[in-house]
Amino acid sequence: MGRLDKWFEARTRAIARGTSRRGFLAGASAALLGTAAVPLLPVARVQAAMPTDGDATSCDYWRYCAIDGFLCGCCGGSPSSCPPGTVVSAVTWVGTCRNPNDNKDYIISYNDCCGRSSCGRCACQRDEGDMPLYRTDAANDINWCAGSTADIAYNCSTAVIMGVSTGE
Amino acid sequence: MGRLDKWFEARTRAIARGTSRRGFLAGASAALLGTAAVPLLPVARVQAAMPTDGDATSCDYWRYCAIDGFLCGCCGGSPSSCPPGTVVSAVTWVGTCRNPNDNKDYIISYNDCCGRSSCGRCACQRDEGDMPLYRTDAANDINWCAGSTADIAYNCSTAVIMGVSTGE
Amino acid sequence: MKKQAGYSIVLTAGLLLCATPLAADDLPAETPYVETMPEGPRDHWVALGDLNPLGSPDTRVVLFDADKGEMLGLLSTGYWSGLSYFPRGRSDIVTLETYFEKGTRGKRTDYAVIYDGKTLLPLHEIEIPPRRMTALTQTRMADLTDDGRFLAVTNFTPAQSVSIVDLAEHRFVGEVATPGCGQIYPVSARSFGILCGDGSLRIMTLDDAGQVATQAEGEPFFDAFKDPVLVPAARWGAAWLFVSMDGMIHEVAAENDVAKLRATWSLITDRERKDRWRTGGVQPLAIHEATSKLYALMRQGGPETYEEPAEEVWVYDLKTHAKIDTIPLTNLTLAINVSRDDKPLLNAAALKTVVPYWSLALVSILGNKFADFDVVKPALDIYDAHTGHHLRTIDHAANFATSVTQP
Amino acid sequence: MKKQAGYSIVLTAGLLLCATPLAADDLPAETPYVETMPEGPRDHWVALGDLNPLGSPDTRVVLFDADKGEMLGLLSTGYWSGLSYFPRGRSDIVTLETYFEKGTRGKRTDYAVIYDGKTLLPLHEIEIPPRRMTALTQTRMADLTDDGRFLAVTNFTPAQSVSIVDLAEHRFVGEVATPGCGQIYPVSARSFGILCGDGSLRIMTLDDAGQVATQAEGEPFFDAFKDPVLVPAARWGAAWLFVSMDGMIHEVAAENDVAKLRATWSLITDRERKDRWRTGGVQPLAIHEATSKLYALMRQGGPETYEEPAEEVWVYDLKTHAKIDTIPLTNLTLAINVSRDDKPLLNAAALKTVVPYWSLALVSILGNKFADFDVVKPALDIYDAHTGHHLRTIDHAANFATSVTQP
Repeated sequence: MGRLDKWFEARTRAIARGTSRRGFLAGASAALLGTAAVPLLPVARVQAAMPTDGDATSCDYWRYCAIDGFLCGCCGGSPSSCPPGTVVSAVTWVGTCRNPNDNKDYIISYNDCCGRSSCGRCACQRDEGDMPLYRTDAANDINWCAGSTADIAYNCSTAVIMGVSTGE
Repeated sequence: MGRLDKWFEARTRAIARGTSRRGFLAGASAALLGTAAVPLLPVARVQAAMPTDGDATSCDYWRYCAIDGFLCGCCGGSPSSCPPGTVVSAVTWVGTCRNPNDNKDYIISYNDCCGRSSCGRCACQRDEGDMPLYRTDAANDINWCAGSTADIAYNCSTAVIMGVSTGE
Repeated sequence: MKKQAGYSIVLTAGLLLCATPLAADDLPAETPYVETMPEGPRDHWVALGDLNPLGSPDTRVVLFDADKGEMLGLLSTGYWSGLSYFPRGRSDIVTLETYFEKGTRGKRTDYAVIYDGKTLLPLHEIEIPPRRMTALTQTRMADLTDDGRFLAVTNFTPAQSVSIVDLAEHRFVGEVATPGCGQIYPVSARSFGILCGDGSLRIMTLDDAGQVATQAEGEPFFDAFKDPVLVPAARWGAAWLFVSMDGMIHEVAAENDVAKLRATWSLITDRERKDRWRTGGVQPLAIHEATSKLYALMRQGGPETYEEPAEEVWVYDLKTHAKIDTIPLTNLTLAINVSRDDKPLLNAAALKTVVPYWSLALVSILGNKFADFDVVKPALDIYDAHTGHHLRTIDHAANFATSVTQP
Repeated sequence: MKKQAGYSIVLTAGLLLCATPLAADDLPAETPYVETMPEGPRDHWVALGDLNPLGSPDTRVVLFDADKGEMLGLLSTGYWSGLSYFPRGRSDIVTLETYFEKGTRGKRTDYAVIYDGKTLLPLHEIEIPPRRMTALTQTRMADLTDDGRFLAVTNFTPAQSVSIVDLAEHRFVGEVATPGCGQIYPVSARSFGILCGDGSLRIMTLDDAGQVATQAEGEPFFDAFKDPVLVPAARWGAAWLFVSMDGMIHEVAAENDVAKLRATWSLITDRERKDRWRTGGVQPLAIHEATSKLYALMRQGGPETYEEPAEEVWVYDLKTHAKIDTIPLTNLTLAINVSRDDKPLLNAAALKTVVPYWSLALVSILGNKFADFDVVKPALDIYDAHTGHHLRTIDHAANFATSVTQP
């Protein structure tokens, strides 16, 4: 077995790198710049159901570019809604994801859903633009349920469209 | 893939049958006839460490013939001892296992260790002689931590030698 | 896809009117909200009881829409539970929950919790004696009276008793000692049986206040030492069908609130018995009342394998006791149930291998010890109960599901 | 094999003298007892912090004997913790624990718990403000002052503060607001640093009562926007080594209780940087003080992969900053630590595939989508820190370990 193992190992490791990110169960997502600040932004807002521009239960879906957590779309919610019985985190952080359909960069707010056991389905870690904990504006390792009415009980993570990025 | 799958399926299912018992995480083990009654039996008793007549961390070890739970031998205890910080269940149930080394049938008391999180290592379900819940003398599905000073918090299961069976 | 909008934590109402998007063809900005459970019939909802053995203080009830193959939500039920009950004709959901003050130590408190069926929020947390029984086989640990008014709960310390909870008045009514008897088998509006070690079913009847008005001992209908019946039985009207370890069905009906053995028949032929066919899993029987069909999880193996996952479902006509169908299962299965409606689904809590069968066979053939691998994960398989066709598999349905419940 | 006998719940003392075995060659009857932790040096103990993400209310600290490859026991630490601290020169173990009244809902209570190092029983459960910070990277959420007297804990609500606990008097001392700063980096008997968003390390010094006597702001030593450092740093005497996302080491030492940047150097050459080498995992650095060696978990990939498991450990001479060794890892690794003794072990919290690599490759080659499978389980890999030789792998070491701690 030893030789066979070695023979395939290099290739498998390369694959495992891509896989581990999806099997890498973890944290939370949500910055003080997120949807808590929503009412202040001059944009029309909708309550959206499951999006039709991609598979909201797949870690590869474009909105999830900076996420780290269980996808609410697999847990009784959607990219913009929390499962029944949970609460939306009060604070959150934001990422910027390119929408391949219109080639625009959207600002995404990764609100956590809180107050129930971790969903456990569709673990997804993509971490684009993720920053260390002291960069609270962009830290997806923080359990952002902290500060919600349900405190730190983490259930799943959303990816809510806040608007088109106007560049930096 | 469909044909390959079918081709191997029959064989794999047969293997899976044997495997699932070990992967089948579950319950607890312990009858009112067990070591709670120990002081009444006229036999010398020792406090034994890891036994040398087999692999106490393997589900195949002879003493585990009727067990269903996590093996304490993998959790900081041994077949006759509980991990540090736990308590031995107050009541238990017993099974009878053939010792392949001396071809004698031993009465085994499957005391649970209680008061801490489930160990999670070496899940082992063998169920020889296991009976439904109302047969409390031989029911390994019951969480026998019930009635221990630590109540129902289940950590792992032991397999304590009570003596040689004198037959039925 | 869920269509109904819930409510948003973020108060944006005032702003929706005066705001405009940045460009007409941009995706609109969204407001996060909380979903509610779908309206309409619940027949094809499925609740998995997740024992979560690697995180025992965090058992769950996981709710699915079996038609869409989607998770609807979950209820957190604390230490070693995952038990849920659906009162007929009401939308609320009842759970049993146990908490220690400090996770696995400290004071234990047990609750019967009533959840709003739309919001999944707890409406009433009714404290009950901290003595409810916990075991691997969970399906008959408690149940509702048929009128949905009372919940009866089995206790084990190891002394045995039954707690009664009034779900209308949201209060614990009382506890009755039931030495040698436990598990709950509802038989009528206010009566339920408890299974006793002498092989009998004792019928307890409650009065309007939930007090035990009468207890009727039954004749032993099986021998608990020669051929014991399994605890997870299946209900057929006023009767319960128990299967013995040796494959015999004992049909026990409550007549004038006394349990009577109505019929005994065999699931398996002598030949099948010789071939070691027996039921498997921890919830092996299910009944579809309207068509009088019995579904039994079957496997081959010695008596010590009676709780291991099964490979087939055998279907029987309850009136003729004839075997009428064999359903080969897509994945090894631990628990089944059948929906009550006229397009019934067979719901199966299964164990699915994490890699394809053939690759596992290959590993085994080439010499690795198969048992060293963690190769199964829980899945929920949905079959058409009439045709036996496998409709869909919901992956990662739970951490470790040992019961399937449904409205 | 454990030799020391614990105590038995079953009182058998009186009977041991008067009883005789059934036959001379029978195995003797046994009395179940509870183990205690082994006596002697604890250098080769390893504590895995298990976040248990599929059972968040049930995180654990799992203790191993790295030499024997055996589990010693576990501590249950409640909701989202798995954090343990080993005071030097004492045998007790300190944990942080969080509990909700009802598992995932109700009143939250946080504790610093002192466990007896021999019995693993809780000696003191010290209630602290229910505000401690929880995150995937756990390694600097709290720590002991070097004298072992005080525990400092980071809070986040998202307002930031630090709680001080007196471990000698078993009491919560107080809470200090630390806006924009968090995480704990001990530097001396009574001082520790906290990392601030402006790129500085602020040194807090406690008086004998545990009150913050002085706070000294430091000069920014990195740019939090251009090249931020990772929170999980490694200690080297009075200094801490931080690695940036771009592979730069910033060596910050406390001099007279003020943080000073002592050196900045690169872990990787320009060529390696071009090849996208960077640190990986969630606890990427470890230091062996006696030999002045730095161990870094390394992987190749884009910046978004900076927390994904790593494939190699690169070893550096801390005095010359020269890379002196490369250790290929047996399994993909998330966190490392090195024991303090003169026969040091490199302990690695790894992810091991549940079936052999080659069979996974085969599955992939034959067309299955690899990402659909759950193919890794946590394991604890033990290496000789001097030679880099893989000594052993402890399978199923935890449900999901994200930190490695040791006495």
